[in-house]
Amino acid sequence: MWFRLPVAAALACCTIGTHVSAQERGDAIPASLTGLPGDPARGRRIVADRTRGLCLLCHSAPIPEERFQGDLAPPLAGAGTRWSEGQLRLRVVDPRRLNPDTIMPSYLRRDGLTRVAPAWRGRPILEPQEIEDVVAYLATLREQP
Amino acid sequence: MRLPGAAALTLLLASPLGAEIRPDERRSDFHQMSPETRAMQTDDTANPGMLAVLDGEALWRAKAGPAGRSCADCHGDARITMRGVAARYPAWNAARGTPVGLAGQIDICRADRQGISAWPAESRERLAVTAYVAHQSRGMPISPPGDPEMAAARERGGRLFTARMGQLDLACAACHDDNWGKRLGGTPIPQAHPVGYPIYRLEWQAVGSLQRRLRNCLSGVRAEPFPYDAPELIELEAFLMQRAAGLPIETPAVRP
Amino acid sequence: MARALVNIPKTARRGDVIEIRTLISHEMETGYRPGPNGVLLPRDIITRFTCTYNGVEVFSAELFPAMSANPYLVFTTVASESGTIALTWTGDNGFSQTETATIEVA
Amino acid sequence: MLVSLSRREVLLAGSAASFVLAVPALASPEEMNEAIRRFTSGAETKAGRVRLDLPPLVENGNAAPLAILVESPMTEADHVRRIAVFNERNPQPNVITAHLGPRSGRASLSTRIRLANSQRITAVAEMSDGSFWSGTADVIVTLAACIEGA
Repeated sequence: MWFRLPVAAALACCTIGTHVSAQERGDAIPASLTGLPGDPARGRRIVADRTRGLCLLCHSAPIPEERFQGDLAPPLAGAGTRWSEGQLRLRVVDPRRLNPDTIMPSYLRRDGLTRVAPAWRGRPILEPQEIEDVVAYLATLREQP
Repeated sequence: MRLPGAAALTLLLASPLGAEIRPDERRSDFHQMSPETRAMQTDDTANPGMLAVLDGEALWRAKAGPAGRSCADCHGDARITMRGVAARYPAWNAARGTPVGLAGQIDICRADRQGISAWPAESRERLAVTAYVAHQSRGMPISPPGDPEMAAARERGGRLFTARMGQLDLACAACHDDNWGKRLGGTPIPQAHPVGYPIYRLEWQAVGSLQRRLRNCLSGVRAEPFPYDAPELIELEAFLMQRAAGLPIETPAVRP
Repeated sequence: MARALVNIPKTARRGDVIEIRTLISHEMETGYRPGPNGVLLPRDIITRFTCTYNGVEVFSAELFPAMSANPYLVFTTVASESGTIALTWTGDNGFSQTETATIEVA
Repeated sequence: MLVSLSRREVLLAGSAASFVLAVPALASPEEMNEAIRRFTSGAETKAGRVRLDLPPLVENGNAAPLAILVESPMTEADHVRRIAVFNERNPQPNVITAHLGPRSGRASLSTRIRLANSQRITAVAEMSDGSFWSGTADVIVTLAACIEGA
């Protein structure tokens, strides 16, 4: 099975009270998860925060005030020129849809996981609007590393 | 690694799960540390783990329990009788029908020979005696025992090592087999060979066990850690010791 | 009693500058760190260290919370005569420990 | 932010050490200078004669190795009386104050210190003639990726 986690299934269980109308097309989720646009400034803060977005543990990003960025995964600089918002959204929501072996987790998945600690059980890594903020920020990264 | 923009599908996605570490590439995490931290380990007069070893030496000789018997009363001079022992643990305990770690064996000795209860996990005393015994194997290669029962335990441990766990859905192998040497945040990812336990970890500001470290990692991926002395932790240890076979024991190692 | 690791040469020539290395087990609780319940743990540190050589103080130090756990101190003194070198650590909550070593000076 | 992270939940990543997470207010360079002025009783401090060795990059702020060597003949007539170490980003600016004399033979001291963050460390030596000399070292504390959660 190539898709262990179909996008529709991943999104079907999103936060109660959050309107999710995500539809995958090709390698993208074109529409906002919440129907609202993301805020790139908030997204930058989430990406920079090692306890929230966690992004800098594996990736580097053009956030010079944060020293000690990871190099397990490709730099985020230039992400906005390489992908559309929809493509970025899919890569945050369900990266294994594109590469089943990637170490990057789904940021929206909240079930079907193993031994999740009680404090995190039933919660996604980021809430849908936070993902929108991160996607909006990544889309602004036009400079290549 | 920098990928060209054209490799659209793989960009943003890290490299796929790879294979085990090649035998000729296996090495202790000691070599990834700064010269200062390495010096802290190699100079016994500067290594804070030696305080635990000294504590353990005193406990080895201390008479305890209704029979007033010490470890030394049965085992004699640990420098001789305990040499190489830590390099062979975890080992199969036929009487109990289970694999037992070094600290678990000390618990068994206390119960069967001294008639007293086990020290709690991560207690100063249990870590100290374990460190003292393990220290007697310093410099000796890790040599896991060949019992078929241990092979089964190691296999279960190996499956845990490659199983994705926690909210971050990561397997131990994703970092320590496939991405060692790269940087997670600012920290180089080690190959994770348990060569120096109990270790003095600067983050803990204290000596701790491999089980404490494994529980840290599980918390790190936001998984529920296995309880101390759970069979899963012993099996993981047995797997890791096999994976590190041949590397010399460093106890008490110092790690950041 | 806290475990201490002391390294002093057993012999020296008169006038040699000898190195004294000390390590003592102590948590050095800073007083700035919350416990599991969120309340700050009270400060519990070694505040003072002294070294006497045949009863005469040759080195001392005041220690603050910024000293690492299990304090490590290396300093020097001149081997002046045979005798006893005594190291004393004192601190919060009545902490007090002395270790002694003899030195043969020729 | 939807759920505030407790210390328990700050599992992957974080600051250099529990030391820093715990600290509500850190010292400032001004407080450090004030502490140095208290040590010197306001006397002028000249740069030099004090060599302060700290690795430029520290793997964990809980134990940074520090070594000091002050240029001095350490005789009755000319010696170092005190050496004090100060920081600008820990909760309080003092680290250690050592008392030496001609019987020290050499004005040297090695220890391990806590660093709540990347910062500049200053060592000040008081000479027997009443003059004060100082040396500094800048140190970067690596952010630990995996810190203990519970």
